[in-house]
Amino acid sequence: MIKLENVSKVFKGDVVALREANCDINKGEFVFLVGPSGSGKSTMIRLLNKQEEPSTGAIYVAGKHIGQLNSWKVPYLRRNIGCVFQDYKLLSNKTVYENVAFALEVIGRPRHVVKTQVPAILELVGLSKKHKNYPDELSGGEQQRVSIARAFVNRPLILLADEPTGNLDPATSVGIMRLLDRINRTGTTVVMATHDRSIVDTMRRRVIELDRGSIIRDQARGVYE
Amino acid sequence: MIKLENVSKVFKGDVVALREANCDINKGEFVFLVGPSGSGKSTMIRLLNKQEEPSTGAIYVAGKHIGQLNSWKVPYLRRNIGCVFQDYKLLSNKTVYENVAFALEVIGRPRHVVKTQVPAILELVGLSKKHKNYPDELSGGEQQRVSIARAFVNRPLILLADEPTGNLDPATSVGIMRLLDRINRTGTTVVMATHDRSIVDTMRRRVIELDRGSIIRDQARGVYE
Amino acid sequence: MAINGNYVLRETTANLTRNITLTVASVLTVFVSLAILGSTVLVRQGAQNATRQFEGGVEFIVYVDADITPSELAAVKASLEDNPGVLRAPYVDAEATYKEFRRLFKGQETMLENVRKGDLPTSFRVEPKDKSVESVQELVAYYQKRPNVYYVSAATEVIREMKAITTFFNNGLSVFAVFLLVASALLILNTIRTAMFARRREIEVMKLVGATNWFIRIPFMLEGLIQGLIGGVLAVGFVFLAKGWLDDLLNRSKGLNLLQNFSIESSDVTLACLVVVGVAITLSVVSSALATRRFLDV
Amino acid sequence: MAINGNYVLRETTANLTRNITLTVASVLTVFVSLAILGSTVLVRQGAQNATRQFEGGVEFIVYVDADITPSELAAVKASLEDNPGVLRAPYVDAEATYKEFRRLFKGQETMLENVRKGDLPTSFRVEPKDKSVESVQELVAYYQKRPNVYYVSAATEVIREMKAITTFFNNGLSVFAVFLLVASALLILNTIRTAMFARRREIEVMKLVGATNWFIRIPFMLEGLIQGLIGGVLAVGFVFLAKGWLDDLLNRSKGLNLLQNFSIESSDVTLACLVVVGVAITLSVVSSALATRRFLDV
Ligand SMILES: Nc1ncnc2c1ncn2[C@@H]1O[C@H](COP(=O)(O)OP(=O)(O)OP(=O)(O)O)[C@@H](O)[C@H]1O
Ligand SMILES: Nc1ncnc2c1ncn2[C@@H]1O[C@H](COP(=O)(O)OP(=O)(O)OP(=O)(O)O)[C@@H](O)[C@H]1O
Ligand SMILES: [Mg+2]
Ligand SMILES: [Mg+2]
Repeated sequence: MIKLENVSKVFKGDVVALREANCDINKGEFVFLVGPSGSGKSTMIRLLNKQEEPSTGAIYVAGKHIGQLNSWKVPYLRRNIGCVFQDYKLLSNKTVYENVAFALEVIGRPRHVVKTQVPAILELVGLSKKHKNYPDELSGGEQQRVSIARAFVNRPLILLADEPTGNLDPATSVGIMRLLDRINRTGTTVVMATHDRSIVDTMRRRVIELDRGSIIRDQARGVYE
Repeated sequence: MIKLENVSKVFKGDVVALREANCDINKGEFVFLVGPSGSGKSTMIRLLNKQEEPSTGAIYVAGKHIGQLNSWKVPYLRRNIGCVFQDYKLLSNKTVYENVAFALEVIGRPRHVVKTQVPAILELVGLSKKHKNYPDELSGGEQQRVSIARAFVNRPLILLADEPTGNLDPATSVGIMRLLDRINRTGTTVVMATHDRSIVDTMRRRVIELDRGSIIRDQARGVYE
Repeated sequence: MAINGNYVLRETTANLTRNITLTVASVLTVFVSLAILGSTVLVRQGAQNATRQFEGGVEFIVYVDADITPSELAAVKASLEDNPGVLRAPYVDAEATYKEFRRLFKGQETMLENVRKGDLPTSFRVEPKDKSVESVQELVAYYQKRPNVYYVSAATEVIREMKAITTFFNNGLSVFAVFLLVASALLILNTIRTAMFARRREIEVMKLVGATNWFIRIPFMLEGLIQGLIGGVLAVGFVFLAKGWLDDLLNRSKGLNLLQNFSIESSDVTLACLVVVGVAITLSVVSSALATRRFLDV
Repeated sequence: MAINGNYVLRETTANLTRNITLTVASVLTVFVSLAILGSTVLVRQGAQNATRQFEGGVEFIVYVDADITPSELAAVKASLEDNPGVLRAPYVDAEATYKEFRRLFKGQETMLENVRKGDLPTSFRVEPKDKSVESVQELVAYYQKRPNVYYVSAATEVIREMKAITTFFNNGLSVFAVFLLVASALLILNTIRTAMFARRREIEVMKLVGATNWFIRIPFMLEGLIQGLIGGVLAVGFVFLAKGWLDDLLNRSKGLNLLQNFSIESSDVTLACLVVVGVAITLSVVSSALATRRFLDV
């Protein structure tokens, strides 16, 4: 499903965010990306989404070399990839409902689909009561859950989640992890960057550990450290 | 130093973010605010900073009833309160150095003070190498550390920190907690909202637990739960 | 990808009302610049109507008798063509003369009914080599006395001055119009860029959830087009107002040499309106297209 | 709170250059509106100069002999005041006449040197009750023949038309100027609001780290003032250009009745410039002050 071949990402000022990364993620896998702050987790996720271009190397997503994709095809690639951003990226002038519905409208889903899907997913993340609120009227954790709802509402093939529990208390985190697990069981490939040791240790899924841009561990049923 | 008397905060739509809160925090104390997502931690911090007004009740900071403060005095109040925001609130068009320096320029500190203080504090949070980067060129954890540096650079009387370790890996979190501890030892009152069980359990400081807006526990050398 | 009409409508309205001062400022500037442009066209047309007979280098007109014979006409023609002082002297035949007569007396039905094509004297439009007042006067006096010449009409001092004045006002107005058109283009460009800038996070998110560029662009382009059109329609209204004022002024100044031939016809108003609307549309489409090219590369 | 000059300079420059299209559009619109305003002032002054003698209801002027005796003068005065057809007839004495003469012939030194105060005929400016052409002509003819009357000068048809035309152009230009001033004010307002809007997060953060409102506001207000001033200075330049063009036009149209008295003096240019600069400053200060009132309540 996802394949990195010798992928490096060097930012200006010679910051090597990713160094010669190689990995192969199959359809339906659940992968944790771990590593200290600044080790390149978000960079790797942004590369999969074509938010950034790799400096060298090739990335294949769903069998396509995304570096060679025509620019007008990029939107169609992204429709298959749901993404929970580390900084949420909610639209401050849209309500919770509209933020989630937006992801469906943008890809041209008919209105009746929007009307049934959105409330269902909001129920799932526990925000039914807040559907009329604007993002800045939500707590940090609530915003994070809206972001998860939006990423998953159009049932993507791949779900990328960048620290989806960073601002959640342990109990809510467990709830979100159950949700991601359920999503994964429906066949969606999940890649999740996280710092939360207890989650990684409990779930026992594949763990890829980064350190200063290099993959230093790729373990099938791994723990945080 | 900080005193809440029957403070409630009701948002539109009858969302009670804080309900009849009473507490008294002395100079030099270190207080953890804990509670599930949406329980009112950020709201309490925003009230202390006069970012929000309480619906009822009185708040005293440094002996002053801040609800009765003249609006032109508010800036001077805020100069005594450093704040690490849950969403960092960095200026995207300023570099790391400028973001931190800004907090000093705004309050009219002379240039030589800026030139010595800023590098020192950046060294402290481990970002000396990134001082020329812009916020969107930083990882989530690095941005959080810039926010901490800015909050503390002018040595405020009070430091409010809203989940300062939410996006940090365990090792970096420990480093940040040591820093906050050191800041606290210099006499600064620290109020920190967090979800990180291990940090609260290790530090054993005063813990105020919120649940759906009410203070349900106020324990001198408490644990997370 | 199907673009939802409802979505486009909603977004465009939101854009237009979000920053109402900027929208109003843009529309106003577009309006004023197009109004000035329209006025310029009107003044230019009016002046052209007044001085059409004396266009180019034509300095005087030799009218020949209506009942002139072909050979007599040939003699006059030869005398003009052989004159070393004459540069060009094209002949305006009965057909063309009658056409111009109809134009000048449009609306005055009795006049039109009673005059037939043959009744009107045909003429030569003479462009002399030397256009100084003295040499023109000499030529005029000479042809005045030639046989079969009915009347010689010279471009008077007044017409020359009128040309100078209208040129002056035309230039002045054109300068204003050009500056204002640039300002308008910049403003429409800018309103849209500001709208896009204000929504750059939204655009970024749209792109990240898989929106195509056109999906994002269309509401913004429509916004620009609507601004341009509102400004244009207002300017068209102004052109009609201006036509009214000018007619009024012309009525009040009957007997004043300077303006006696100055007239604005409805075809001129139509021309002015077409120019205004054409510029409005071009302006807004081009500005919008330019403006929406940015902010789209995420 | 001490405001750091360096900081203010840096921020203002950043604001002005951040959104360069909007800055250019604002400056252009301010420039064009002020240029039109300036031109309006010039045309108005020129027309006033040309028709000053016939201001108010004055329809004709009775010049009396220069060597008139006081008793003869009193007789003329009485005949005017007793005439039921005359509404008012103020006397312009030697002093005032000489002043006006000096005004009209400014620059023509030989003229000024050779004429002394006593040489000029003094006059009565007569405003008749009935201003119809016939009754005025009757009065003119009557006084023309009175003893000690040197000459009677009547407001001609040309002057009336001239007033009509200048009024027309004045109105047209004023309409444009007003629309454009509104657009300019909106634009300056808007440029600043856009600048503040674009930086609303920055402003919020500034407030949260303890910046005072004035600290935040001053760079933005300066931005508006600078835009207004640049527009104003350009417009002043244009006023001088326009003065040049008008002089040129007047030279070329010597002998044309309509414009012979039309003159623009340097005091008129000064007036136009003062108006332009005054409006520029008022406009930008008021707009900036209004614009910066928002976004400041965090
Ligand atoms: N646009 C950029 N320009 C320059 N450097 C960048 C840019 N984006 C990221 N970096 C750097 O690349 C490194 C990796 O960043 P990345 O965001 O991938 O870290 P991360 O593993 O997600 O960290 P965190 O856990 O703190 O979010 C960091 O040192 C960061 O400063
Ligand atoms: N401006 C607002 N308008 C309406 N409701 C609000 C507003 N701000 C906060 N709330 C609501 O108040 C409640 C408390 O929010 P708060 O941000 O204090 O929670 P929190 O304890 O910080 O949560 P988290 O750990 O997720 O950050 C939440 O339910 C939130 O939706
Ligand atoms: Mg990250
Ligand atoms: Mg919070």
